[in-house]
Amino acid sequence: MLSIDNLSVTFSTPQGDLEAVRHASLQVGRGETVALVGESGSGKSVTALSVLGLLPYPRARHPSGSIRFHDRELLGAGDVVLRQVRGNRISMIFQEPMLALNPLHTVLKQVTETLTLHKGMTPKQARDRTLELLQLVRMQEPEQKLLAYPHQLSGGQRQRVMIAMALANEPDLLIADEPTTAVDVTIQAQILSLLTELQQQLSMSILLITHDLDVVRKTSNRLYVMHSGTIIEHGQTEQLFRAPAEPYTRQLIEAAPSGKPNPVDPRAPIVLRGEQLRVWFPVQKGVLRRTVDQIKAVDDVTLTIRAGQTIGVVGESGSGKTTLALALARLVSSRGAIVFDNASIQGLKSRELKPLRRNLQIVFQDPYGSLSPRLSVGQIIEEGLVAHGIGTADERTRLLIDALHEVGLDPDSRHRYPHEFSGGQRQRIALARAMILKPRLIVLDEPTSALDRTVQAQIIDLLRQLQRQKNLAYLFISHDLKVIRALSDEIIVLHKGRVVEQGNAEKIFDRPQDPYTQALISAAYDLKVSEDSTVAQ
Amino acid sequence: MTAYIIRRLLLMIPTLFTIMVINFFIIQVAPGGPVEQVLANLAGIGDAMTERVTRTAGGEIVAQDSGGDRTSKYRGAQGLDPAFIRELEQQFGFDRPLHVRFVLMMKQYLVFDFGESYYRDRKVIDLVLDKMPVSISLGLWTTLLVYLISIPLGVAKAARDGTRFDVWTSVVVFVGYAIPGFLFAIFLLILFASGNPFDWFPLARLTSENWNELSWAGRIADYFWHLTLPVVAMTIGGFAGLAMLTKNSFLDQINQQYVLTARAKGLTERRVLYGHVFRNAMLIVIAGFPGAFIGILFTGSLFIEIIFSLDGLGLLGFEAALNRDYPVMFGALYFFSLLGLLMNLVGDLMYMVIDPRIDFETREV
Amino acid sequence: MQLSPLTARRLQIFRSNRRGWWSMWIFTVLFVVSLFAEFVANDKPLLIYYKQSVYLPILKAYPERTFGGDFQTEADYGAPYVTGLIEKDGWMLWPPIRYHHKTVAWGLQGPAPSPPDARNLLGTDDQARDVLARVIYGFRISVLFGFTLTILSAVVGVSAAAVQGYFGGWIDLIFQRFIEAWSSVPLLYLLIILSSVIQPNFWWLLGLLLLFSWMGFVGVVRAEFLRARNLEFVRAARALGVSDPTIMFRHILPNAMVATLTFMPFTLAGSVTILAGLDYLGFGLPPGSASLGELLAQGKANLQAPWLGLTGFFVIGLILTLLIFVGEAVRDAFDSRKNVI
Amino acid sequence: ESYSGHAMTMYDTEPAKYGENFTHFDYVNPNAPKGGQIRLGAMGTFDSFNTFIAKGNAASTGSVETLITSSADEPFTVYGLIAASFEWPNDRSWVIFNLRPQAQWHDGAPVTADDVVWSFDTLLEKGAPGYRYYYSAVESAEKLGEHRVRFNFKEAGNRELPLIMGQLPVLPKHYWVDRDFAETTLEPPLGSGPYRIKEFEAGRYILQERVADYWGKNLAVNRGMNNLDTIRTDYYRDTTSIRLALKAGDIDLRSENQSKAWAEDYNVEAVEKGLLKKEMVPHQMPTGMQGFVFNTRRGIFKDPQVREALGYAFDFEWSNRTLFNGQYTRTASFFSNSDLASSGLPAGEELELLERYRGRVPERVFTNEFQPPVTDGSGRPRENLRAATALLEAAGWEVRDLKLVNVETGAPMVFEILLYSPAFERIVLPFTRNLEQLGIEASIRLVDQTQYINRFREKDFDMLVWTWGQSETPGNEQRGYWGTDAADATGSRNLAGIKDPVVDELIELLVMAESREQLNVRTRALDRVLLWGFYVIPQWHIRADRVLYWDKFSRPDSPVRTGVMTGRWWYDETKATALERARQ
Ligand SMILES: Nc1ncnc2c1ncn2[C@@H]1O[C@H](COP(=O)(O)OP(=O)(O)OP(=O)(O)O)[C@@H](O)[C@H]1O
Ligand SMILES: Nc1ncnc2c1ncn2[C@@H]1O[C@H](COP(=O)(O)OP(=O)(O)OP(=O)(O)O)[C@@H](O)[C@H]1O
Ligand SMILES: [Mg+2]
Ligand SMILES: [Mg+2]
Repeated sequence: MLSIDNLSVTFSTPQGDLEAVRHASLQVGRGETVALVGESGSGKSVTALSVLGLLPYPRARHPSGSIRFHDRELLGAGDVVLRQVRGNRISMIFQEPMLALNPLHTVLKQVTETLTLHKGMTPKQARDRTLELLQLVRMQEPEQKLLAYPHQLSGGQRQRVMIAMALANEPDLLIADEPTTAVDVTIQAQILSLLTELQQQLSMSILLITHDLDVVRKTSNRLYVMHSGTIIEHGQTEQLFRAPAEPYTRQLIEAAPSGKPNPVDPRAPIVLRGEQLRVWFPVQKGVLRRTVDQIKAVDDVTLTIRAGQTIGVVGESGSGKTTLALALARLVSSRGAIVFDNASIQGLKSRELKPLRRNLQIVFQDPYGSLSPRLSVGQIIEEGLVAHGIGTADERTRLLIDALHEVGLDPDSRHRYPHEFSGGQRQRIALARAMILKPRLIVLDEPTSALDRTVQAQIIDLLRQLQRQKNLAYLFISHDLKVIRALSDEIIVLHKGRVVEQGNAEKIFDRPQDPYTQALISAAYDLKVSEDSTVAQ
Repeated sequence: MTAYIIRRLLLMIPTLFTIMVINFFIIQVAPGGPVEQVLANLAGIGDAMTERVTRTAGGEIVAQDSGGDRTSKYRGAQGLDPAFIRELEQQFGFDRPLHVRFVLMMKQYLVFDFGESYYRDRKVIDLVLDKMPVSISLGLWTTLLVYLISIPLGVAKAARDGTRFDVWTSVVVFVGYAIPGFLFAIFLLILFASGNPFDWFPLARLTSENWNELSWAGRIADYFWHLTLPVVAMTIGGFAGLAMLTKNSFLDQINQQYVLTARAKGLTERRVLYGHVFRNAMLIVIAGFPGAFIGILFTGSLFIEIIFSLDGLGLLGFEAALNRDYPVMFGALYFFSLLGLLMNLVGDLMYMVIDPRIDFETREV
Repeated sequence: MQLSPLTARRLQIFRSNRRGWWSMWIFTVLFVVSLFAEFVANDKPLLIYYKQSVYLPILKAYPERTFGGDFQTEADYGAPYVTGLIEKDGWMLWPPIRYHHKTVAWGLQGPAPSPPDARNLLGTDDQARDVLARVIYGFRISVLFGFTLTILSAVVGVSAAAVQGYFGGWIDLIFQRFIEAWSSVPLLYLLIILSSVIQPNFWWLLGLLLLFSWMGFVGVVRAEFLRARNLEFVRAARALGVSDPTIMFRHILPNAMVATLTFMPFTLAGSVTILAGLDYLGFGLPPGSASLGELLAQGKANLQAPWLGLTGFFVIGLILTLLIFVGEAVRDAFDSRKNVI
Repeated sequence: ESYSGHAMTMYDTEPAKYGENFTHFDYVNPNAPKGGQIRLGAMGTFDSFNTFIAKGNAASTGSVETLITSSADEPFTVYGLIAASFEWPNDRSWVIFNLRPQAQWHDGAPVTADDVVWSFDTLLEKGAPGYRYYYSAVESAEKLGEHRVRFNFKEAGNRELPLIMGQLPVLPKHYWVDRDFAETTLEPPLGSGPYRIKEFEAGRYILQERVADYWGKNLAVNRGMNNLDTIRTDYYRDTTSIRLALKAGDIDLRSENQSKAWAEDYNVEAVEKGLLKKEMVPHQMPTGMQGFVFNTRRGIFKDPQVREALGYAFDFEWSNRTLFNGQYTRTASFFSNSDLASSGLPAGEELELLERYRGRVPERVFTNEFQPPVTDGSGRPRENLRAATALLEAAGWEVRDLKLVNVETGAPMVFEILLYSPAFERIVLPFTRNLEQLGIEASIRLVDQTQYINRFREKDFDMLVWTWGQSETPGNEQRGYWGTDAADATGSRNLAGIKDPVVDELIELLVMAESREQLNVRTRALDRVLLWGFYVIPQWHIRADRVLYWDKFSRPDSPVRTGVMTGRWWYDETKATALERARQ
């Protein structure tokens, strides 16, 4: 149905041409799920975007190749042709849902737009269908979320809106670029089963781009492996998993978060303490913005982080993890006490906070949005050093280059702007920015969600190594329980803003007490959870 | 939010008061007042200032203060005695000390009593209301036209950034901007209203002589027929700024990720631009609308009013300022300041309507 | 000097916008030429060689007696009598245009304003002064005035707007009210007061207008700040411990610069018009000064002499167009998504 | 001894031109056809019809009549309009007007002595302040009978006063009793004149129509006058627009006051074809003195030699050629364009009179004819500047370091020319360039009118441009113009600060003149003394009205002293149709 032949994509940059994709060929048949995996920055997203002609032309060009969909050439096709295909017959789930939603449109408006456009539904019908879709993607309180703006949603919620939008029209082909990075395992499982179900019903084809090989193994029929712009191997999924021909593929399959968390001295000084933290968001209505309700994003959370310790925070999407992280870093206003280094930082002015910031860093869940669009990557990473007056210009450049090396990026790319990177690369930029300051505590909000296993392992090693050397403390938020397990010695399980379980990681992983935790953990190890075994309430 | 609005409304009182105080004292400090103006009128140089604006009256023969009318042997020439000047001062209330006058004025204004013009027996309110139709006509149609043309133009320019179309429309709007409005107005008059080959439009005023006899449709047609030239003259310079602002705002947004999403939905380019980019890009443009409208309404049209012999607020305010007609000046100031303050509030609320992320609170974190 | 790669990239983008690039050069050349207006258009020769000595009349005033004339006041080199005296015993080197902006073209054949001819390439105005010379001087004074006013008011206005928009709350509330009150100050009356005390000159007018013109920037820039302060990267910068001023000017401002950059050329052209307006009312530069505004006013007063209005219109249009093209190129250069193609 | 009659002149020795039973003035066409319309353009706006008070922008209309009317071919001779005849004593200490019984208001009520007395009292009490000064010499108005009214004067011998009283606007008392005279009004007030307002819109236009049963239509003074059926006045805000309206045919007539526009702005087809007539209509009204006025209170201008020297720097011929399209005449008298102006050398009675002051007036009064310096108009008046330098040197000034300084004090000669109208900039700037050649630094100061009035009243200026208007019968106002007392009075018109006993004496003689001849002689003598005092640099004047009108009106061929005088024009059907056809 979709056939990509000999596709090449080149970006012209001031440093010269950059060949993002080289002579890639790929086929997706009717009703088939095809996975595209590969290293971060290997050209997966670019390939996907080429299909719909969404690359930033004329800066991107195709020196060669053709993309045929139902025997129609899409590459270089006119707007009219593309428009009929886009959103209707081919839908796309973008990798970074945070920025992919129009910030000024409500969820309802974004989803119904496709419905009214391609299906000709009345507003009423479209609304009902939207609600239905939101339920399908397991949105909590879908009614309420209909009128929410993207900035009022959690990362996973936005991603699900994106999925709902893509599924709305029951397309022939769904291109899903990392569709479940921001959702927790239970929901991930449900969404994947939803996709499979739809696929069978509608004989929809799926081009799945992901770094999560478990997902690949469980859902896809065939598999393509990409490495620095070329497709190095492809075949039936099982076959490839069993007998990968290329060393890179093997490396990819074998890589897994491993190792143990660093041992912690129980008497190590407390770095950060949050007591009875509470963040409530008002639900407002109308022009006058009357407050009609409160969303309790974080509700009475108490936690303590010691030097050298890693605390993992898990919980379903929308449970308040990000909000908790932001509250601890004094980036949303909260109630309750926050004590950093034995000093209360709640209520300090931003000027008073400034010296503390050096030691309290955060990596945002949405790396793209957190990078200033008009600064070069070098400037962005260096900024913390400048702000705290660390080092001379030359020293800073050295530190910068080191930091880029450490996260596996080419130091020469530091003069480029954030939008010229791949999703995983941006995530690593955000990581580098926090780590370059060598703070005492880093709050990491899904720092590895967009990274393939090899890079992920590399990053985890790096984190662990730094922790050992500098006695760093981490607050680590992730949906990927394997990563959590590999890093953290203590875990907090959040549900609807409240802590449901808290304690030693090993213990919780082995013997979860709370039913919610149990469900979460079992889902992590078995993707085909049945629906009824999800989060018991 | 309600709290914010109430706060804003309450703050209007001191603001308005400050405005009045500042103006009152500055204007009183300025040399020359209504007394001198009356004397200037008697000396026959009363409209010297209007002449400065129109720049055309200026004959080389200076007005004679005795006997402009040749048959009358008017002898005002003896000079005006101090008693008369005292009398004038009394008439204008200048025999009272400054602060007393100010308090008196503010007291009246509190109950929206603006008093009467010094030189005409008209209530200030009536004068202002009288001039409203002209000003609103000019202001409304000009603003509408400017916005309705500039914004789509700006959008089109953004969508075709760097193309031929972009360049030539740029040149056209800049030329329009660079043409001084008053020269253009005269040019229009010469070309389209003064007996030349294209004598298509009337020379002056807002309605025809036979207005009262016209049918409704006829009146509407007549009204727009009269409005065409002044409105064209007023709009010509207005496109450039707005079109460029629109274009640049759009360019700023057009590469955002959400635009890709919108495209991926299969929307037409038009819908992408108007349905998605528009609201994001238009914050500053739309938010500036109330201010722009007030500007055009009250000040922007002075020259146009003069050249097309229209009686509007621009002229009223200007003449009052020049003739030191303090009641009209302060009344107009009070009225328009109040309107301006309200418009500012509306503008700020518009921000929030356009972009729900916006609020006006302190960022304590 | 070593340019950072980013600056180099911006410069390259700027250059690749041919229109902007050329506009910048044309404008620069015009401006530099006008800076040396005295050497381009003057009623004094650049150099006189008279009786084996060299004189530089532009730099030093010589009485007519020096050349054997009868006045002890400065020689009027354009007078046939003086020219005759000097050329008997030497020679003169004239600037390309033999008129200063104040020079009265005494020898005009017809009535003033006279149409363009070989002596007065753009004709004369209604005081029999050479329009071209006045344009050159007027360009200088208008552009200097415009630039200073625009840049200063942009700096003040954007800073004020940034503070209000960024901090919000009471700062915004009070500052806004201050602006509301301040903007109501009657400029006309201030001018009347001023001109009753002194003869307003360039600097006085600049200062006075600056007191008010900065407010033009506040509205839109504030709106952009109000919006941008909620964006994720601002939060990220704050998390890094970046100080508020840096966030405002390094992170938000580049993203809130659309309006500023767009308005700059217009503000500049606008200040030329403001100056014109003041000249109009007689509160502008001292009578006799060369300004483009005065030229426009003359255009209006002398419709039968279209070369006056047309020249004014053309010059202002030229300034505006050049500056806007430059502005577009600058915008491109700062647009992170633009690339050299 | 007292006089009575149908007409009154300034001097009883001077007979009126038209006898008791004249049928019409010579300068009208007694058989002019009635009808047609004229459309006029007015500058500005109006919001009131009450022209008699200071408030409001009043539109004046032809519906208010006076007791008398003057003929246009005599210097100030008046004939009765509402009044049938007048009586006055030899010393002119009072005057009686006998009203015409048939005079009536538009509502049919008769015009009575009550109306006259009421008008006088009301104007004094509530009218514009000017009336109080105008009538300050009048003791009272007195009703002697239903149609007989008398004005008593405070002083005797003021020959002009009875005539001035005849110009009193007569207002209907019965109409005004229940209205406030001190308020502006947009209700067209009741009048008695040949026209009344038919239609108007405030600030936009006024349409006047001829009153069909006008009571005075058969009076001799009205024969051949007021011929047009309707007069429409449209108000414009801008002179350019008026000029355009004229060219477009929206208005029929305009008097141009700007030489540039006159010369250049009307080069249109209609003028070439003669459809739009462009005429200089000469008049014989005194044009007064317009000039650069020296403030002799200022140190630098104390010396007449300095003042004379500066006069050489003003190149009128060049200005006239280059700036005024040659339309103006140099003024060489304070009373130019009349018999009052001096010329040649004094002779006869005039010389006799002046002889009395020999030694107290400049000798040149007797030996030279006053002529302002003349140039060839080519610009750069070297000869004149040389003469000026010589004068300045004689007066104790010399050039040091390129600047003219006082030999004794070393102070440079610097002064300011005060202007309120930018229109004069173009005239004054070239003048300052010539002054520069003399080493004098003269600058222009443009201020707004209220400030101008202040500085003018306080005499706080170095030099300004001023016009002293003159009538054909100069009188007491001359005291205010040139008298010693006025020199120190705030707000007076003695701007130059003249304090010369000779001038004072001559003024008194002039005021007391017994006959027109005497008046002429004394005025000329005064003229000479003033001229040779160099108090002003005389500027220019024009002796014609510059009018443009569409060729559909006719007027009698004979010129009148007052110039255009549209009252005697009539609408010419044949011309109008021809015009209509030509314009198609
Ligand atoms: N607009 C652009 N300009 C220049 N280079 C770009 C641009 N977009 C992507 N690239 C480069 O193209 C390469 C491929 O990017 P792509 O987004 O396809 O990676 P990816 O395989 O999706 O990686 P990830 O898993 O990290 O998302 C990357 O090296 C990236 O730096
Ligand atoms: N600015 C806001 N206004 C209103 N509601 C908000 C806002 N930010 C977050 N919320 C709500 O608070 C809840 C918690 O959000 P949060 O981002 O902390 O979740 P999360 O645990 O990080 O989820 P995810 O794993 O999907 O990122 C969500 O229901 C979200 O809708
Ligand atoms: Mg990607
Ligand atoms: Mg989150």
